[in-house]
Amino acid sequence: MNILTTDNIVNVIDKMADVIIANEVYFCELDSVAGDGDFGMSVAKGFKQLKLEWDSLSKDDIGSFLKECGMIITEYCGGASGPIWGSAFRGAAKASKGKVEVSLSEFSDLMESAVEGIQKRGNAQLGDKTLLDALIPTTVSLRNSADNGEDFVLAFNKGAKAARDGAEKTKTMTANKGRASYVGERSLDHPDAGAMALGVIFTELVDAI
Amino acid sequence: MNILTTDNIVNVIDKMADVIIANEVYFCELDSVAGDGDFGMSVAKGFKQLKLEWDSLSKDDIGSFLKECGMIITEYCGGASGPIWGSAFRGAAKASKGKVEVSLSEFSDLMESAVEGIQKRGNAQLGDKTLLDALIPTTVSLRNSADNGEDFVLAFNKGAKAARDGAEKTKTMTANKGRASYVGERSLDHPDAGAMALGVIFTELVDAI
Amino acid sequence: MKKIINKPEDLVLEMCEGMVAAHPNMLTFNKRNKLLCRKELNENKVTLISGGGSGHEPAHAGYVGDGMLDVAVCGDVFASPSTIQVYNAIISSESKKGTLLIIKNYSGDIMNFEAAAEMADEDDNIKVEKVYVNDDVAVKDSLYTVGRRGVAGSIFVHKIAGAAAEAGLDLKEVKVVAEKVIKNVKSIGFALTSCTVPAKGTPTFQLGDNEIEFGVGIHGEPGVAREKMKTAHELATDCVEKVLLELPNSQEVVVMVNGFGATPLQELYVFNNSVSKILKDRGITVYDTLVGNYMTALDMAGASLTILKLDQELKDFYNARANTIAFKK
Amino acid sequence: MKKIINKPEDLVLEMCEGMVAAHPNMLTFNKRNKLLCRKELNENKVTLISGGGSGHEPAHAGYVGDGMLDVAVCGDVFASPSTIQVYNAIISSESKKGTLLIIKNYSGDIMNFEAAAEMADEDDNIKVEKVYVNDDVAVKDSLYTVGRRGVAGSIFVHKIAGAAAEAGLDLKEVKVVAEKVIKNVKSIGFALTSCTVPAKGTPTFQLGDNEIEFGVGIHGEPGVAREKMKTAHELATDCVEKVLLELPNSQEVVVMVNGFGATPLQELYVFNNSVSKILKDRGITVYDTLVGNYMTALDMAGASLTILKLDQELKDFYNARANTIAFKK
Ligand SMILES: Nc1ncnc2c1ncn2[C@@H]1O[C@H](COP(=O)(O)OP(=O)(O)O)[C@@H](O)[C@H]1O
Ligand SMILES: Nc1ncnc2c1ncn2[C@@H]1O[C@H](COP(=O)(O)OP(=O)(O)O)[C@@H](O)[C@H]1O
Ligand SMILES: [Mg+2]
Ligand SMILES: [Mg+2]
Ligand SMILES: [Mg+2]
Ligand SMILES: [Mg+2]
Repeated sequence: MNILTTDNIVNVIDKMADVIIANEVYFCELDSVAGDGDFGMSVAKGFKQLKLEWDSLSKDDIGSFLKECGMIITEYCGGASGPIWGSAFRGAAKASKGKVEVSLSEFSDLMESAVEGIQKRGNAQLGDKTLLDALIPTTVSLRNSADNGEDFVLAFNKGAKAARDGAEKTKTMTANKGRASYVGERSLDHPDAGAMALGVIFTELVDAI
Repeated sequence: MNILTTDNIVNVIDKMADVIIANEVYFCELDSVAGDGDFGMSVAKGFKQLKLEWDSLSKDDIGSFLKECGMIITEYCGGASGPIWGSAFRGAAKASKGKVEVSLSEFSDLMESAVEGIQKRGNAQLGDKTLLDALIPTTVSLRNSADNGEDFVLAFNKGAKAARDGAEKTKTMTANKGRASYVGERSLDHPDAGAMALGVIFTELVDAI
Repeated sequence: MKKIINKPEDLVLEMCEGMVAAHPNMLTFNKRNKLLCRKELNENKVTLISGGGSGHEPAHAGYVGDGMLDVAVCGDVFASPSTIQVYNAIISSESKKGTLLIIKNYSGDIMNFEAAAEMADEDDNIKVEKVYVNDDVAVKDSLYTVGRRGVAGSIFVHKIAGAAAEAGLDLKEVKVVAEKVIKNVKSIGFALTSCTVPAKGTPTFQLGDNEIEFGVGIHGEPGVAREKMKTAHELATDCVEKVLLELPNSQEVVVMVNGFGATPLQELYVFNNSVSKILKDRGITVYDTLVGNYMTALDMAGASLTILKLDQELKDFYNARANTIAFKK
Repeated sequence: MKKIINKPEDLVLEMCEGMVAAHPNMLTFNKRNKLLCRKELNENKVTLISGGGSGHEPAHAGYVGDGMLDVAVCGDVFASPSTIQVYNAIISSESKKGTLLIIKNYSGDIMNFEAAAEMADEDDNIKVEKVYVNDDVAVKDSLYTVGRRGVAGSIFVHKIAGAAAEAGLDLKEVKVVAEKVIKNVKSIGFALTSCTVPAKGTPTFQLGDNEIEFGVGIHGEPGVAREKMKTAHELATDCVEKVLLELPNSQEVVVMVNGFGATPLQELYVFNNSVSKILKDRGITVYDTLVGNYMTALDMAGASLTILKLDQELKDFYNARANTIAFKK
């Protein structure tokens, strides 16, 4: 598989929503160790709303679909997750404006644009113990796969592994961004909830393409 | 033993204070089932104060000793126990005014006067599920022993048993007086805390004479 | 037991001192008798005294001040203050118009307050009247029991009798007003957890994860029935039902949703949301609503509903100025 | 989890509705955006908006009213309100003098409030300024972290900036006053139990019978250290110490002893008794003391100490009239 169509992307997001909703409590638990325990709820809330409004979402092209997703997520995801996930989707939308299919290289553009959106809003860097520590490695891995001419399935498999490894590494970091930073050294040894969640999500998404 | 002197009475009260203080938590537990859990604390508080002021208490005669005990108990025992135990002691004091020794028959007068003091203040009858359901049987038993010419040791043994039996019977009563009455039928099957305590106290006092 | 205290024996004293330290312009403290008194007594109005066991904070010292009580007498946790304490409260706050004792209907409180009143009357010639608050409707009242408990409804007695006293009514009149409040105020409570009496150190009763005690008082006494946990709306329905049964023909009321100490405001407001809807459905006008910790049971989680049925006289006194720590109007 | 609620999803909405039902003369409610607003807005003063996740009741809606906030924006439990909610708060309370956002320093709140401010500025030409409350001294501040949490000290920002706005100061001036409060207010808290986030249904952390978390925030985050339970006096000593380190040369202060939701007033007063003694020993004058549940963490047992260092300007604004549900002056 060398191309994702609008339908494929819609499918992927549909699956992503299912995974997030199914893991609501688990994601809350991840956020309980050094955070405030609401991450699963906050992010699931936006994706539940997405599902509710699913039929009326524009599915004309990838960009407009992701843009509408981003608006709903911004409005309905609580806490930090609203702006972060919202700007990720809106960033991705910007990079896929008007497109009805994307190559792996274009998909990498889209992911990089999502990362950029998150960083513009949240101001965090690699190593700050946020979901970026899973998302950036995934994005880099996808770009490498594209450069090597790999197909989506292999690329997604590698990308998911990069996310899991990145999430694992957050254990050794003391948080600088987000709520974990308020507990100082106490956040050591515990992974970041957002990064772990991305590891889970990307792993499940492999089956969706 | 056919006579109790002032010294004997002082000893009995001393021992009584020890028993109450040692059973503070147990008496609280008895009061937890259908009451508010403070009975042990309330009654112990007065007897602890009694111990503190022990040396300065008048020990000239039984009446003045019991009167001073009654004043301290009235002031320092909390809750319902202050007026109840205080009027018991002051009642007993009235019946032993100026006496330096009492026969079993005189001791029965003293106990009856204590019961009268409690009833004047608290307005409860036999069967109301209060400590009177232990105290009145004890008093009756002591009077019978006196009438039969028994000595103090036998009389106290029988009196203590009457208290324990009386306390046991309070299990079958629904409370009319005191806090247990506020829980209605729920107080059935549970004995009254005050009555149970008298069973314990009188049993221990047998050794003090 | 984990509590922010030092020693259980010192708790009540330290609490009183902490209260006076926080509110030096409102209260003075008589340490020997654990009396919390108004900063300035007015000898030309009827004196109002209440009190009882501690553990119900802000009751009763939180209601001492302009327009409400003159003295709160603090017993140990859940234990009536002694006769001597109450007697000292009476003689130290004597006014020209006499004293009204607002007593919650418990045998310990009754015995101590009544004995103190007798002493003040006989030894000091102070006119003392008494009223007995018995707003709790959990247990059926009957000739053969000592009647019902006084719980959160007491605060309305303090408020309205306080206004009547402030307005210059004489002792008998203030007593009549207080008794009118008592007749028209009813409460019911439920517990999600037991409280822990500090001297005992363990919970008074145990509840399962899905159990509540319905019809509890404010001393960790068990309720009238152990029930399955319900939704806020079901609890509100049960409580309104029980209370209104005893207040027939209510048209306009004041509502108090009272927390027992460990229940957050968030839950009390959710509960009130249901209460206000149910009352509206029944065509009853809510004139005012109080939501908060007004009469607590140490660290018990749970709540009570109190409804005061109004008439014009009660409404006017309810609206009068009051400035105390826990109630301002 | 045993809570007086219906469904966790409906909790915040029902709480807001229960709040408006209780205080219809103080608040109006915008349901779609979960805004609790002053009954009467004054378009000639700077508008003050605060808010954040729910679960901190009475914060923040309890501080909406005369002399304090104009709007409180309610997020879900412990979750910042969305950008859209905050944006709607700003545009629906526009005044001639602009709007100050009082933001607790958490990345979620910051992102949402800032994005909303940008929208209001760009799309609607509303002048919006922001201040960031960061009074919690539990964790060391450094260049490399996102700074400190905003906790109970927020209430003093609402009070004093509110008075400045009411006095007619312009937006920049009100902001300067708010930042002065922020610089001079510090807090530290400790937990005896965890709270339970309703959507999760189990406690965020577990504490042994003899353990506390010292240096916690108001979201059930663990503290900076797990310690053995101590006496009230030891806890007060630790807290005063930590807070005063960050407020050198304090001479006159306002003290807030804040309960986290499940701690009874009785314990808060015992704690205050120690705090007031320790401050006295250090030669610091306590100008005023607040004891109660001002900024809670759901059903957490525990407390925080907040100290506000006064100067004449802050004192004057502190003394100005305020009439809100949870704070009256
Ligand atoms: N500034 C940031 N940039 C990127 N991700 C962030 C940032 N702050 C927090 N996060 C991510 O958000 C997650 C927490 O989300 P959530 O629990 O919804 O927010 P909150 O911290 O407000 O409770 C963290 O685990 C982290 O991965
Ligand atoms: N009116 C009364 N007459 C006699 N004894 C009483 C009366 N009321 C209560 N008691 C006794 O007092 C005991 C409770 O004492 P205590 O716990 O100190 O009082 P309270 O009920 O105020 O908490 C009861 O177990 C009962 O034996
Ligand atoms: Mg979180
Ligand atoms: Mg008792
Ligand atoms: Mg008691
Ligand atoms: Mg959060």
